[in-house]
Amino acid sequence: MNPVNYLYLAALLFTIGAVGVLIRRNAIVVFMCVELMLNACNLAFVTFSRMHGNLDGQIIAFFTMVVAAAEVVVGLAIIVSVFRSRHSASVDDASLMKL
Amino acid sequence: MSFPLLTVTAAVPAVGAILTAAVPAGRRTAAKWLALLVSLATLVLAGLVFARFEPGGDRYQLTESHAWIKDFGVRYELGVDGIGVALIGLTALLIPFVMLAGWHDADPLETSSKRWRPTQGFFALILMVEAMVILSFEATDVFLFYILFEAMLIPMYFLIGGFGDRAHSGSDENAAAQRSYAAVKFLLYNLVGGLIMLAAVIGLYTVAGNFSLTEIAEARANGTLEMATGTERWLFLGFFFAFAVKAPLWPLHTWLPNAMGEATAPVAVLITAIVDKVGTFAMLRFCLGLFPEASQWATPVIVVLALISIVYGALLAVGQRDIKRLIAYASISHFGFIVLGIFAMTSQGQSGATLYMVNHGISTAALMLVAGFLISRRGSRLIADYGGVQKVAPVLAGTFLIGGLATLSLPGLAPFVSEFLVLVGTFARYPAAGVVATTGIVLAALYVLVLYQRTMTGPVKEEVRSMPDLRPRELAVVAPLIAVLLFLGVFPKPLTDVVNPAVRHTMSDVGKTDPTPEVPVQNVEAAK
Amino acid sequence: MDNLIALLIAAPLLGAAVLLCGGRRLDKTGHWLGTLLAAVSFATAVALFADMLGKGADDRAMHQRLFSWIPVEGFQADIAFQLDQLSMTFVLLITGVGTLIHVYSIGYMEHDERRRRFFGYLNLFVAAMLLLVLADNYLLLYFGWEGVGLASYLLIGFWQHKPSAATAAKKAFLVNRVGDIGLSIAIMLMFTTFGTFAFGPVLASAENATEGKLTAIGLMLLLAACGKSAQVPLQSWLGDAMEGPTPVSALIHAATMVTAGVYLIVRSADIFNAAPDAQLVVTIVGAVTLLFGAIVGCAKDDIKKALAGSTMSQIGYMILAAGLGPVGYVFAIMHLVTHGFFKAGLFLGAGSVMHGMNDEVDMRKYGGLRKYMPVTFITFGLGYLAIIGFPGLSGFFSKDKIIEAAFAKGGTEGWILGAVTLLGAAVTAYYMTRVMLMTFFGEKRWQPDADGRPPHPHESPKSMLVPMILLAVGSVGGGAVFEFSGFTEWLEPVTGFDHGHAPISAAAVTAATVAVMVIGVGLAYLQYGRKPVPVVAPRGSLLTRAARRDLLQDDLNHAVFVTGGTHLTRSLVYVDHTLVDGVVNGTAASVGGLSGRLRKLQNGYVRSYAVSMLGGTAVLIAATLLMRAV
Amino acid sequence: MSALAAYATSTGEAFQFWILGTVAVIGALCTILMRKAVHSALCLAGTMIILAVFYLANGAYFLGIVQIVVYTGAIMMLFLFVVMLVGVTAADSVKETIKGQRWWAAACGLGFGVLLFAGIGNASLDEFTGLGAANTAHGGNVEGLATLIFTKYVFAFEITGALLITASVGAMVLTHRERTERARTQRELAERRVREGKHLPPLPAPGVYARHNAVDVPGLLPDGTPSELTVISTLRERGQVRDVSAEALADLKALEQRSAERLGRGRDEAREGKEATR
Repeated sequence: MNPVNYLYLAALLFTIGAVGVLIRRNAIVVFMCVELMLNACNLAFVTFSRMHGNLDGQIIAFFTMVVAAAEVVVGLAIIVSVFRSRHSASVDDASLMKL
Repeated sequence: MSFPLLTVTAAVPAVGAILTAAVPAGRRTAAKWLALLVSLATLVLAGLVFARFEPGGDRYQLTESHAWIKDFGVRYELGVDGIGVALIGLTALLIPFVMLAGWHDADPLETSSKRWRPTQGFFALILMVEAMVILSFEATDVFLFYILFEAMLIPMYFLIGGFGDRAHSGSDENAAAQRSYAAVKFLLYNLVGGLIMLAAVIGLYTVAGNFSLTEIAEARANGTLEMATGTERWLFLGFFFAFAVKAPLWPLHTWLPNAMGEATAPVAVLITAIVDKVGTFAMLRFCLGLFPEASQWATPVIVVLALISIVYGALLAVGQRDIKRLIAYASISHFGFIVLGIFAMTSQGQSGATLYMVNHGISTAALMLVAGFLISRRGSRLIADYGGVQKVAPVLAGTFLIGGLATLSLPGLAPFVSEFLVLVGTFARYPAAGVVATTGIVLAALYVLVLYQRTMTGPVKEEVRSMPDLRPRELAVVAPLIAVLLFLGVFPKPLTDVVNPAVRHTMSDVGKTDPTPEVPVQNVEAAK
Repeated sequence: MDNLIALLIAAPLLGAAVLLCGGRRLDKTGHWLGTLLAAVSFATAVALFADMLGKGADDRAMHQRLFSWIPVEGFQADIAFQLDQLSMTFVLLITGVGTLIHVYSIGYMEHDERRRRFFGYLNLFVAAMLLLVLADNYLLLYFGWEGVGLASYLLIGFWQHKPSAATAAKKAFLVNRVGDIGLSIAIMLMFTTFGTFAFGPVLASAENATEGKLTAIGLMLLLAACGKSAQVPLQSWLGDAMEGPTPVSALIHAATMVTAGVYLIVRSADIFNAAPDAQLVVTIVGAVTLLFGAIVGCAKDDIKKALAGSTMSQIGYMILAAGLGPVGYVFAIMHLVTHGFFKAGLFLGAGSVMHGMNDEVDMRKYGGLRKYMPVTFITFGLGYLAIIGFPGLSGFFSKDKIIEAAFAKGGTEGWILGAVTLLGAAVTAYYMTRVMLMTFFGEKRWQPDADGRPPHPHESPKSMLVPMILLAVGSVGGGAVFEFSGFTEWLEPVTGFDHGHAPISAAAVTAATVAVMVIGVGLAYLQYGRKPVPVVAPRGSLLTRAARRDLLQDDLNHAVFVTGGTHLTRSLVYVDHTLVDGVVNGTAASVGGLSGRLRKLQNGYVRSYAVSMLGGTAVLIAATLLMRAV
Repeated sequence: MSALAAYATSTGEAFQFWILGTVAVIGALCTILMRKAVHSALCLAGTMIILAVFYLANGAYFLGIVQIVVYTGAIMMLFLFVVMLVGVTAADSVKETIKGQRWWAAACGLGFGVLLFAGIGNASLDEFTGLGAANTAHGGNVEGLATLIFTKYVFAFEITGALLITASVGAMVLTHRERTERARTQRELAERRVREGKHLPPLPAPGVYARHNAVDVPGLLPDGTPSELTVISTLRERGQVRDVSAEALADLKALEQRSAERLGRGRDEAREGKEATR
């Protein structure tokens, strides 16, 4: 099997995640979709690492995980505090930046 | 290094502006006197420039040059030729009178708050404009000029929008809306012009590699800098458009009547007599100096536009009901003459155009400021609201008439000299254009005399019956201006001596010589 | 002696400056100062005249150069004066008549609170007029030319509170400006042709230029002359100019300023001599105006307007003579001077009559005044005899010569011009007799004025009578003096002189002139002396009604220029507002509309922005792929 | 299998890829299509576990374990906590409120995906080295990563540590609410209630019956209708109030009847029994 298939899978997962970000209104689900996209990227990194015989790709995937963890922590904290003040986790409700 | 006279001349009003703005709210009169003294000091410095300038010397004199933005070859480069000297003189001469005429225009209303300081702002802004205009007449670096060309819009915007004419019809809110419309229109028109010029400036940089007017002109003259014909024409158009908006040339003129109508009379003078001159000055210095071939290429169209401006402006002036708008349209007609003179490409035309800039400044200032005094007395700008003023205020009427006669270029007053030179210079190159432009002198007589007749003569209207004559302060504004008009009308030689060599350089820039007479007279000296 | 020329102008100029800027403290003495300075100028003129007479005929011209006025490369205009015989004649006329009218005005304007300013304007006029005739180049002449226009404007509109006066002043200035276009274009043509516009070089080398250029210059000069001298088609302002005070009408609109056109043509003799076509047009203009003015003069009931028509007609004579070339130049000037005397005298007489009749100007409300104003009657009568060409008086000599010269033109043109001048002489006799009869003879037809005061005709004060008497003396003797003192020899060095070849003898012309004069007088007597004059003007024939309206010239002007111009400016104002401004405002509005739509894309929903991000990324990828593919 | 993965791909791996890959895609689709957030989270966790397997298959042993421990174990649990906090049963509305959003999203997503596939297909990815050498160079995958992390990437590693600290502090700051004023006393609260004219005595208790001793059951008013006031507001807002009034009344009636029949008691006892239950 050609390991390029992993890349196709990563692209597909990334696209699905991106579409999810666009169509879901619940901030938590949007976050999950972002995580999905990050994971898709990680899969691509790992695949490339294998194809090139180089561990740097795995290192990047590792850092991605760490940063994703940090992001999730802060992001969920924001969601919680927004929910506490507005009783809603919908991203459409936070649309006050328009004119 | 010699004394940086040019920098100091521009810096004095700039520093004065900051000091004036810093005067505390309660010391209004002190601010006024400070500003007036600064402007007088500037006048003295301008006189020094005039005295130190040697007409027979180098083209650009009193030069200063310092690196500014090294990465782009932008330099702080100053220098004046005769044209610049004349216009610096005009600016420095008019500002004190503008201030004196607007002495009470920016006094805060009784009802306004104690911390409100409009007076300081008004005078500081005028000084700021003066500094920028003077520096723009001195700049020989295209980029430096561009920055000043744009920056002077800011104080002008606030002067137009912030200190409107208190004589208006309708409600205060309506007047404020009109005023802000006029100010925004002024700003937008000039910004669009400036934007296009910016593109041309950048284009010039990519072609020439630096911004120095003298270096580029020299390189062009001795052939080291080749420009493709198309490139040169586009760059020329970019520059010319900005200057034509500023000048203003038909059909880019419609901001001027609004701005001059809504602004106070001194600010209107500032617009038309001083700031607009930067446009025509720049045509002469930058358009002709940097793009000689393109200038000649565009001449036929520009001459036609100038002719349209002359006739169109004059006809519209005849049709106006508002005194200040009438003067604005008259100015449009006069700017047509200036542009015509510049692009006639003869020494008479260009010298005449330069003199025209100076003379038009002084004559319009005289007419507009007296009109302002008149308007402030009756509280209306409509011609129909006046009548018979001559009977109750003869001095006011007399000075108004002299201002009007200067506007219609009566011989003996300065504008005649310049207008005739422009006409002769145009006629020598384009006889038909010269003849069309000559009709402008009849139309000028028409709008001036109709204005005078409707406002000053006839039975005295009830509303003007108690109108006071000119006060000493107002007389002190008008009398010197009239004296200068008379002096330059009879003895313009000091000015022509300075301007002629500069025009000679410009003529050699574009590579044109005056047409020679068909039947040269051999025995001129003998006949005399 | 040459340096005295500037004093001629300086004295009245100083007077004007002092009187106009001096303020009310000069109200008491201003008129004396003005008169004194005019007299100083006259004295200087006499001194210069005496000096000039002492020199040989060919080096009488004097020059004075003050300073360079407008020096720009090839264009060199100087403030410089030239006083030759032609200028001298004018200077004497201007300062002489001018001084007399200053004196007259002291009495005439006595009750006017703005008398000081009046004298200031008069002095300004004298200075400008002297500048006009003393200039040594066309541009300086233009300076004076416009200067007298300004003075004329100020003086016609002196009673500014009357809207009619203000309108008349404006009209005079505007019509003159139309003529000024001609003068400016002529100067430009000279500059492009000769490279200079000083009299000396231009006239000396005139013959070297092409005839087309010279014709163009000549026609442009004629246009200028038409404006200033009220010739057809620019004559409409002169009648209205009678709104000014009567001394003004006498000085400016009879004796001096309106003759400036004649001066201009005679001064440019060399140009016209080399351009026969232009000369022909000049004679035609002169002939047409001659008859035009005469016809108008016959129909007017306003005494000053009748005299204005007469002035127009007499200047037509002069222009015609000037158009004849060297045959006529001298006689044009001679008629100009004699006309200056008698027409000024007539106007002053008219002013005296009005002074006594509560400022009434309608001749139909005069009648039988000879007993009440004997001095006025006599001086006016002498002026009358002079203008109709009564043998022996000044008008006889000058007009007779012009008629002779017209015949001497030769060919069909000569006959036509001669006939026209003869006809003009007859009509002149007719309308002047009409004026005379309606004013001083017949029944009293006096009417109370607007305030209900009946008129009490009385003789005017001495200050008014003395100038009238002096001018009457000039009217009587002027012609004979010129005829027998060698006026032609005096002017010949400047204008040239040529006897021409008259097809008929001088005696025959004289006889014919006298005959038509008698016919004209007789007709007028039959119409106005034998029958009583109706107080209300009869309807009259079509020609009469047209003549009362200045032969419909004003109606034409109004229809074409005023109405048309008003519509033009109004529509232009509309165009400027809706079209020129509208395009810009429309652009602004459409940009605003577009941005309003674009703003809707910024709906604040983060998901919408995310869509555009994803779309943008897709576009970037596509671009990258395309770049690689290419 | 894992040893093989380091050097080449095998049929087994292909088999595994196609099976698990399909499941992963289904999981991802379920993540974005499930109406309830908790279901999405579970599907995502499944997808992540499959990804962990793929990491292992690709020779990234350390990452595979970390993926399970950190991602699936920690991060997804965090998600679930938050979902619980926000409301575990709340389902999203399927109605799209922004005009054209779904169409644009579909179009952009499709275009993006196609372009990505095209890009991958276009790239010349014929190189295959395998991780054998890299993993054995330092004695194993974990050692190899450690060598890189603590040498080449040590700076990035330290900064990542700082990032994590910052993130945890930030999360605490965001979720922690500082009390800015003194807590109100009982007395002040009572006074405010009086001032505002609200319900003065304590709210009525929920309907706790013998068979329904839950707080989500409203108490009944004397006429037998349920009173919303007796249920706490959180349950009311979530719509989790259980209305038992009709059922309870019927049950009670049946009970009374049965007991009356069985015991043969008269009406008095029945009334006593009723009072006792009250």
